[in-house]
Parts: sequence; structure tokens; C-alpha cells
Amino acid sequence: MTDFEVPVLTVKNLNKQYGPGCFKCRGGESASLVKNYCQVCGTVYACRNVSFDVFPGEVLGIVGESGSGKSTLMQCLYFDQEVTSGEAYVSDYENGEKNLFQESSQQKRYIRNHIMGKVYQNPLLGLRMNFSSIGNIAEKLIAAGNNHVGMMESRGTELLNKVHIPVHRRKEAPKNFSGGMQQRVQIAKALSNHPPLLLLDEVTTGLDLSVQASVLDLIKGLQRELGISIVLVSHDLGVIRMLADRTLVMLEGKVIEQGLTDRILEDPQHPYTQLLVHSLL
Amino acid sequence: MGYVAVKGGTLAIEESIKRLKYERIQQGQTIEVEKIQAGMRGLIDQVMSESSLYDEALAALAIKQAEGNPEEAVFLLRAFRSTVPRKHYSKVIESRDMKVERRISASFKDIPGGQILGATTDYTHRLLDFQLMTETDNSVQEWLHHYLSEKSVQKLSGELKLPKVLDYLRKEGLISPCENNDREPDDVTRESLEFPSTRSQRLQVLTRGQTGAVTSFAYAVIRGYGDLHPTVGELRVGKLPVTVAPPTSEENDVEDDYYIGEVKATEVEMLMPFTVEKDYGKKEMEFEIGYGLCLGQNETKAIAMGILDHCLEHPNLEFPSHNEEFVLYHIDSVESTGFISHLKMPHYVTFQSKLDSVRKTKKVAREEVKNG
Amino acid sequence: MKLDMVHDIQTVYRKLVDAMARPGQLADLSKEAALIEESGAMPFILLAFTLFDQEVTFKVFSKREAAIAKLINQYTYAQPAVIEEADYIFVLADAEETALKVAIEGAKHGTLKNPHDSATIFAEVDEITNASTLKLTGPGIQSEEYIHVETESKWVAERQVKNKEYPLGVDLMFIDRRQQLLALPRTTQITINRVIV
Amino acid sequence: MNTTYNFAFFDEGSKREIRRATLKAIAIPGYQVPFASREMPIGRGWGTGGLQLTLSLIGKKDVLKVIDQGSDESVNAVNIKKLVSNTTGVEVTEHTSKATLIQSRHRIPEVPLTKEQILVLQVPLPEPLRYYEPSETETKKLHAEKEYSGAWLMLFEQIMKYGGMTTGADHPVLVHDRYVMAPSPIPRFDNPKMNANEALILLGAGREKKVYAVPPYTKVVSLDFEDYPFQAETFADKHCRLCGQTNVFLDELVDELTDETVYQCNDTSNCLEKLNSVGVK
Amino acid sequence: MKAGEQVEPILKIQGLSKSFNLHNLGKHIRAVSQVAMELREGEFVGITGKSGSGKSTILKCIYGTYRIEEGSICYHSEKFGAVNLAKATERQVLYLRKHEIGYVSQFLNVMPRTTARQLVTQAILEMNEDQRFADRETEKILSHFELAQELWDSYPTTFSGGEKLRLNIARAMVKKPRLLLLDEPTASLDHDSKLKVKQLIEQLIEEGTTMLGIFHDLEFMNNLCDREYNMENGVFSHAGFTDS
Repeated sequence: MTDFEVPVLTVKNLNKQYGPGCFKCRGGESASLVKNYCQVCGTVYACRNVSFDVFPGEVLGIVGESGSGKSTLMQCLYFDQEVTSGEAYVSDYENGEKNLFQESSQQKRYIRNHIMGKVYQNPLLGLRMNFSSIGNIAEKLIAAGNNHVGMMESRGTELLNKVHIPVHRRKEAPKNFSGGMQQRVQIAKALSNHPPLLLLDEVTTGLDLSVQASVLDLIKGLQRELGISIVLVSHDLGVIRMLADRTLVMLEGKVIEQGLTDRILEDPQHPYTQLLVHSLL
Repeated sequence: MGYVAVKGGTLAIEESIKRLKYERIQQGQTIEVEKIQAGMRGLIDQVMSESSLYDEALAALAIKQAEGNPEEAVFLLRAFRSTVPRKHYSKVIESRDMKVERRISASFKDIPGGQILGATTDYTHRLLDFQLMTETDNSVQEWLHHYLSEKSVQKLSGELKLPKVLDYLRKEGLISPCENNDREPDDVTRESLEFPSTRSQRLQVLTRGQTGAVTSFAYAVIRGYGDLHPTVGELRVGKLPVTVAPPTSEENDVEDDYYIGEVKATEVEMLMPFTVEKDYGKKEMEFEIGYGLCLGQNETKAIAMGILDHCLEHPNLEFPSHNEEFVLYHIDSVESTGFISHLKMPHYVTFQSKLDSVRKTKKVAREEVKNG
Repeated sequence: MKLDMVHDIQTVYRKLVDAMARPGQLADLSKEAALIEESGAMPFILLAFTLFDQEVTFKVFSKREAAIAKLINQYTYAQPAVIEEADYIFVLADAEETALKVAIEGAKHGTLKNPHDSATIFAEVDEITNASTLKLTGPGIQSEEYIHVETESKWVAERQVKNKEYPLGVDLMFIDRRQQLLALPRTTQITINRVIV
Repeated sequence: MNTTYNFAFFDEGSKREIRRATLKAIAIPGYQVPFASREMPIGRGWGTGGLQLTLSLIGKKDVLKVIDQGSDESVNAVNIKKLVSNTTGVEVTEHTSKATLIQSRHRIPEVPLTKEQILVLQVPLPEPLRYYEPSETETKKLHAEKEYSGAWLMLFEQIMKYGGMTTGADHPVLVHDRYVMAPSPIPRFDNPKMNANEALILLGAGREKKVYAVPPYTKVVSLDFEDYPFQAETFADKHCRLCGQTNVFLDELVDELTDETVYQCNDTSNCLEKLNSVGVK
Repeated sequence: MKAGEQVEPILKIQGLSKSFNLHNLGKHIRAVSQVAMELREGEFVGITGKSGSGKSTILKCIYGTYRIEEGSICYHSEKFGAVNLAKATERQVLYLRKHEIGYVSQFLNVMPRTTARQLVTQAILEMNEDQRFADRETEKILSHFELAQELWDSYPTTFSGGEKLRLNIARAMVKKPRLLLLDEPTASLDHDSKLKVKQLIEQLIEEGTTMLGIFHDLEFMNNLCDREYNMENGVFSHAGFTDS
């Protein structure tokens, strides 16, 4: 049986370490490591040989406790961090033949602007708080090569509408908005250039439960409607269950288990996953 | 006959310059450069330090020309400095070789070699000394004669090399040992600053910094807009010998070095208790060092420099004083005073241009009102 | 008469500025070069005097590399360096045929943050003429310029590879036996004109 | 002539450093080349960048013109001219067409420049992105990655707020389709003159320690939008009260006697030449 | 259509075993062991047995919720041809769930703040139908399943058990699955609701949907099934045609 689909994103053996490594811990597998921290030289192995595919129109969940490397992974994918080693391929860039991590920062910026969108847990990282909401969306549109104010204004208005921000507040700065609204502006911004790939990093963490639900609804709805692929990081299995088709479980920088989300939840194999699942119920 | 431009600018400037000279000498007296050099040590040291040019006579000249305004005097010296070709680089100066004139530690009472107060205003009462109104060259020379014949003074005038206070802490393991860094220092006067900066760049910008600015930033740090609680480990003032290698010889033989003179400097090693985060929330206290070195006797500035050095070694975006761009871009005397004062220049064109924009937006607003 | 280190060097510099600003227009350095008493490497010494001091590193491709490097060092205090680090690279006429190619290949081409931290390569060639083998376009050129550089032409392709991601790239200068200098900054697009003989 | 200083004030080493930087600047149009920037005998912010370029360029045969805000007689112009001629002895002129080297603050002369001329512009703030990004480290990264959405975003926000672009002088330009550049605070009226100019234009910022260049015949485009095109200051139906010229940049003055607003050429030498050639009185 | 010997089996299970290794409790639980069965196109087969005997495990193995440990489940897919579900890729399983295999249990897993109408529409849209078609079809189906019209635009979290289940089946039905897995859908339903569900199932049988179902209510099943398997302690103890 051969695969019938081409992945939107392929990640192979992604490694990210903080610190130089020493003769005791080099390679990230040794007795000197406690969890993913080397006691000898203090190097942290944040991501260790992470590999996965993301397919068109699917939501891939990444779950794990804080410090498991999942947010670092997202930062690497959006080039907020440099990987130590590894490969990533995106089908919309150079036919998926070029390792993104080897491209120049200029090219990486192009990829970010044209092919990806990202929503950060902290809206401060994803938004310019003092600029208007519509300006925030326009920024992404401009970055992707748009140059028509009228068109950007109507596209921005349409998106803000879609994420339920009242149109009359579009010229207001996000700093005046509630956390949930800021998150929705971020989502609108991330979606504005029709990215084939959207990265969501703990987007509902820290929001009130009711607000969380509305943000999740929004994501699910938009994903269905627009058919984009999403990589979704969360420490919350509830969020993962609701949104993800497939899920990776990360622990100490490594992917310890991956599979269909319901399979991870109902038939977990790894002791850690079992613990995680059972503590949820 | 054609039209001729009105030469207003040239004439006005000439008159202005004449007026400036008049203000300097209007009382019919002049101050000799030697007198300034002899009696204005504090100002000379400050000006040399901020100019990063060690020449007391030129500093005195600059002070005379600037009518004692240090900002202007530094400006003059810096500009002069730009015209002097750089022929040689000095060899590494080892501050252990300082001929110490003053040396204190706020951390230890008994330090090997002892505390030496030397010349300091620290313990003078800041009362105006009205006798100085009538001080004469004769009375001064008489006092000198007596003073120099005192035994203790004669003993001091020899060469006094003292061990470093911090070496004792190092031996005890309270300060992590540091290896000599033999990397060629970056030179901020030859290559422009880039971020993240190197330590050598930071130290240079700090030591050239405007005394007031360096002091204010460091003050802000210890008052709460920063994250430091420093103690003076050792402060020493004295003379440092300067040598250069012969420019043509290829081998680096110390024997062949030329001694070209000495510079007076203030050196400060600040001790900062510092919490080192170990894994799993464990913490350890250690001492770290902030380093300050200024030409001349500039103690407050050197201490402040030591504080800021440590701040910049530990960037913290919460505090501007720990942000290298914020500190290093804003403490230079010539840069800050130049840009502030340039606001006095005409900006007619830029203003006209802005006026045009403002009118346009008013027009848009009016049309919007008109069109509903 | 001897080279005036202030005024003659200023003239050379202004000619370099003109050449750099107008790729394809030749600068004539013969007058100043004639004032140099040192024989054998004249145009290079002139350029070294104009641009070098102790802050600069350089690399020489020549049969007499060691001697010339020492000479430049003595005159300017500039330091010889390996090709990957050199700020300036001289490819002399007596260098191996592939030297220019090797120089372009190995030269530093800057970083995206500091594209100016890249090498400038000076290469000695037999002759530069107005024959139209190379078509030049880009900043400094009104529409197009034509030029011929009498040397092994592999450098065009090699330069293309080196300069493929603008603003990264090396800046190239050719100087011929008559001390005519041609500058090809990284912005200049070169197409080889297929001339029908 | 002041004999205690070297020709053109600087020592030759200082000149060489500026010269090296200048050649790189010409090779990378619009890119700000950092240089050490010597302290000058005039204030930082008073044209030291331009002055350093001028001094590194000038030779005995040059004819120098210095303009400040359009005027040869403005104090800054006089001051700089005096310093250069004191240390070089070169001929100075007020006729734009006679000059080989023109140092200017905030204007490009009305008379078209020629191949034989170099225009040196004094720059107070060389970083066009500084208004929305205070950190030099960050702006350097933005230039490296050709990430200029912020530059357009500033204009977009102005349009959202005021219904049009509200830049005054120093309206940013895109040079050779790569670098966004501050043209120095020339009025928008002068921006189009930068495009494909016959002369080499060099820009120097002394305090900020940057030199950059626009080579001859280089594409320079003022930032704008398809539906909000760049607009220069308009002096429609106004003319110089002295020489009668239209299509030049005019100063707005209040006539003390009549209390009326009157207009007059900003480029004083051009006005004078016009008056002389026409012979009106 | 009645099941006939000549028809190709749509599903063939051989030697299926599944156990759970609970690391944190130090326990190993065997759920099913060496199970074999066949399902032909258009058949409705039931599995009976006490609770805990392993019935649901089989369904979840087919649907992919459980990893298949041993044995094979061969499903004849329209898209992929014969697929051994034990070895199918996750993407294939997801495809089959979307287009060919439905699963209905008594639990309705729905997004909060999504209306009944949206829920069904989304299911149709997932099949890549256009919005107008989906809107039309949704109304048709909701009335077909006799869901009161005033409920269409409210949230299913507020529905009664019967209403939820009908909606659940409706959602599974709109996709017109080739194979529908029914995991005790009628548990905890009142009599009237059960009756409605029964009618629905009968209708599905009419339409030729192949079904495999578990019902705790034997009587309910007996009247519908073509055949049934009985489970005891993870193995089939008896299998036969109910109408034979």
C-alpha cells in the first residue's frame, strides 16, 4: 500500500540543544543526562530527533508537559529559533525539495510570510499592540506582497468579522482588547494570507474557559472551511481531543508516541501517555 | 547688473565668533594653560577620560578654549583626536603593575598592603575655603616645601606595587577564576559598534562615556531600575606604564619593547553577589566582578562603569540599564550633546513638508464631513 | 616625481568611486601608477596604498605571493590572511590560470546582516576593451554597457554562483596592462554576448 | 589655510576607513554600511556624516557647494563650507552647475545634477525602520531578511487614521528593489529626483555611524500603495514671488507689511540664477 | 438485499487479539483473543455477550481507535481496494472514517457551541460537498430523523438522550457509510426512542448499508440481525444466522 497523499510539511530528525554539549552528553543520549539536561555541562536537549509529517487539511496535535520541547519545536518550525540539526520540507516551497533549515534567513522570512501563519500563546509576540487591528492584519498581507489599501482593508474587515470582532472596532489597537479578542485578532492575522500551514502554540492557555471554547470553535470552524493544515501544540488533552486528527506525545524533547488522536486517548501505549490520559479522566 | 546673494550667513557667523571671543576675555585677563594644568586636575581628568585622549596640556588648552565647559572641551579634544594618525598599538597593560597612589576596599577592612587613602575629597568637609580667595604662588610654594620634607611623604613617593584584593577571594573559590583573554580587543573608534557587542567594545564605550550619564545610569541601577547590589572590592588610583612593541620587528620579545610613558588611571573592581541558577530550582550564590577603568582620577565614574559593565554582562530586557543598546548608544558626550544641540539648526524644509501633510489630512477630514 | 600619498591617492580613490558607481566605464590609473617606484606589482601597490591599513586583511594569488604579500604588509601594515577571511584579494597576471576562479569561489561574500563584510577582488588581465563580449546592466548603468575582458572567461559563471543571493556577493575589479580599471560591483548583471565571428 | 591640520582635516587612515565603507556602499545600493565615524570639529547631528564623506572625497581640483535647507547662506552651510575650505583651500561656489561636489542638508538642488557631480546628503537618522522598531539589532535583522512590511504598515496606519499618508520629509524609498532607505529629510518633492539620477548620491550619518549610497541610474521608488500613490508636496498655482518659477519647492513666508502669505524659491542659488538670466527686476 | 454466499465479504477478521498493558498499575489485560469473523456486503451482524466480554474492543479495533496487536482485519475499501486495517496508515484510516466507515455509540462527542444544524452540515461539507447542497441536505436529514425543528439551531449538549442519539446517527448517516459500526447505541434510551432508532436501522438495512452492531438488548437485536456472534471472555462461543 502506498501513501495516497503528499505531506504539506515533513520534519526529519529535528534536534535543538541549548548549550554546546560535552564529551559526556554529546549526541543527547547518555548517562550524564537527567531528563534532557546534562548535569556535567548544563546543556539542554530541547528537541531530540523529532520527525513527523503533516498532511493537507489535517490538524496535528502535539501534547506534552511544559519543558517537553513542544514549544521549542514550534519556534524552530517558524524560524524563531535556529535548529541544531534536522530537516524540514514544505510542499509549497520549491516542490518540497529544499530543506528549509538550510535556507538563508532572507528565504526563511519569505517562507514565514507566504506559506505559514503562527498564533502565539502570548499575543504580545504575534501582534503589534499599538497598531490598529486592521493594521495588524494588513502587516501580514503586506508581507505576503499585497499593495492595495482598499483590498487589504476589505480582506481585514472580512477576517475580523469571521473571528467575531465587531467591525467598528477594527481601527482600535489590540491593547484595548480582552485576551480572547486579542487571540482572535492573532488568528485573523495568521490566516490573512491563506497560509497552507498554520502553527498554533498553546493558543487557549490562560484564557477563561468560556473564551477558550469560543476560540477552539473558531479554529475548528475555520479549519473546516479553509481546509488548511494545522500544527497545534497544547498541554491540554481536552484541546487536543477536540481539534486534532493525529497527535504526537512529547516527553523530554522526544516524541514518545504518535497516532490517531482517539487511539492515543483510548489505547495509549507509553507509560507516560497512559499517565497523562488517565489523569485527564 | 545682476542680482547678488545676500551674504547674511557668513557675516552673522563672523560676528558671532567675535562675540564669543569677547565673552572669554572681556574682563581683560587671560588664564595661562599651565595654570589650568596645574590647578584644575579634576576637570582635566574628566575631560581626558571622556575624550579618551591622554594629554594634560592639550586638555588644559581645550578647557581654556571652552571656557571651562567640559562638554565643549571634550568635543574639541575628540575632534583633534580624529586628525592624529594612529602609529602604534600599546602592549597589554597589566594593572597589577600600577604604581598605586590611592587604594581602598569597601569589602575588607584588612587587605594585604593596607588601605591607602591618598588624595581624596571624600573626607573633606564640603565647606567653602575662603582662604583660597587670597592664595598666592608664594604661600603655595612655602607649604609645599614643608610638606615634602615630612618623612611619611618621602616614604610614599617611591614605587608602590600592591597585590589585588580580589586575588584573595579567588584563592578561596568565592569568585570563579578567569583565564586571560588574549583576543584582540575590538576598537570602537575604528569599527562601528554592532550588537550583540563584545565586552571590549562595551568597556571602551563605558570608559569614554560622559561622566554624568554613566553615573546616572548606574545610579538608576542600584536605586531599583536594575538588578544589582554592588560593593567596591577594590578601587585604586595610580600610574600605569605604557609600552609598545618595535613596529618593524616580527618577533615579540618583551626585552625590545619601548617604554613610552605612563598614564594615571582609576581602576575599580566591583563585587556583585550573584545568584547562579542550578537545575531543579537549586540556587547558589557567587561573587561576580564588574570592571571599571578610567583615565585620570575619576572615581565615581569608574565605580559607575563597574556597575554598568556587570549590568551589560547580564542583559535583562526589563531594565533599560541592562540593555546594551540603550546604555551604549546614549552615554557618549559628543553624540548626545551634538544631537540635542542640532535641534537649534534650521528645519524649514522639513517643517514645510510636514505642514503640507497636515493640511492634506485636514482637507480629507473636511471632505469626509462634507460627504457625510 | 614621486607618488603623493595625500593628493595622488585621493585621485586614485575618486577614480575608484567613479568606476564603482558606473560599471563598464573604465578608470585610467596610468598616471598615478607611473609614479610608483616599486616595479613588478605597480597597480596593486597603488590600490593597496589607497585602501589598506592595519585594519585590513588581504590575500595574493601570484607566483611571487610571499614577496608581494610582504611588500604590501611593510607598506601598509595590512595583514595577509587565508582566502576565506581576506577583505581584499589580488589575482596577479602571473597567477595560475584558475586563480581567479578559485579566488571568487573562496572569497567571503558577506552575511545577510553584514553584506559589506565581503571581499573585493582585484584581478590583473591583459586587456580590457570596448568589444562587446559582455553585456552589463544594473545600477550605475543607464541602459546597458558592453565590455571585453581578455582573460579566461570561467569567472563569469563562478561569479554568478557566488553572487546568486543578492545582497551577498563579491565585488570584482579588473585592471589591465595599460592600468585601465573596470569595476563590477555585485549588482552588475553580466550576460555573455555570443559574438558571431 | 590652516597648516596644523592635514589636507582635508583627517589623517589618511581615517580617510581610508571612510573610503572603504563608501565603495561597499556604492556596491550595495541603499544598504547602510557601518563605519567608525570620527569625531568632527562640528557637532554630531550637525552634518558630520556628510562632512566626513566630503572630506574623504575632496581633492584640490574639486569645486564645492554646500547647501542647508536649500540655501547656500544658511549658517550650517556657511560653517561647513568654511571648515572644508580652511582645511583644503578648494574653490567654493554657489552655482550648482559649477560644483563637482555638493554637500547638502535636506534638499536636492532644483538644477538637474550631472555625471561629473557627486551629491553628499547629511543624514540625521539613517534608519527608515526606527519609528516602529527602536532596537538596532532588530532593524538590522529586518533589513537582512528584507522584511519591510513594517515600513508599509506605518503608511497603512496613517491612511487608516488620517485618510492619507502623512509623512513629511524623509519619506522612505525602496532602492534597487531590495533595501528600504531613508532618503534623509529631503521633502517628498525631491524623492523622485533620486530615481535614476545621473549623479552619484552618497548619504552619511555621522552620529549613527552609517554611510550609504544611491549610484547613478538606480531605481528608487517612494513607498506607497496602488490605490494611495505617493504624493509630493503641492505648490499648485503658486510661484516664486521673486523669479516667478513654478514646479520648484517653495518656502512659505508671511509678508510683514501686508500680512499675506507669499511664496519664494527654497533653492536660493537657483532663484538667483533664474533672476539673472531673465533679467527681470 | 439478503446476504448470499456468493457475495465478497466486505470485512474479514482473522486471528484478532488485543490486550492492554497498564504500566502504572502493573497489569496486563487481555480483551479479545483469536477472534475470526466475516461480514458481507449488506449484512447486519450483531455481537452479543455480557458486558466486559470484549464486544466493543472488536468494533474499536475495526474503527482504529484501538491498535491491532495481532491478526488482521481485512476491509474491502472503495478507494483502496483490500486494506488490512492492522497495517493501514493513519491517513488511510482517517480517510475511511470520513468516507466509508461510520461509528455510532451512545456517547455524542460534539463541539460545544455548535448547533445541531452546523454539526450535520459540517459532516456533509467534510465530504467536499458545496455549501448550498449541504444546507439543503441538512434540513432533509434532520426532518427525516424526526428531530423537532426548534432544536435545529440549539446546542446538542442540551438534548435528551434520544435526541442526541438520533442526531448522532443522523450525522453518521449523512456520509452514507458503506460500513456502520453500532456500539450499544440504544443503551440508556427509553422505549419510544429505542423504537425510533430501530426504525432508522431498518431503513439503513433497506438502503443496503452493511452494519455490525452491539446491543445489550438481545430482543432488539434478534429482530434485526441477519446473523450474530456471541462473545464470552474475549472469544466467540457461538455464531450463527438468526434466521437459520
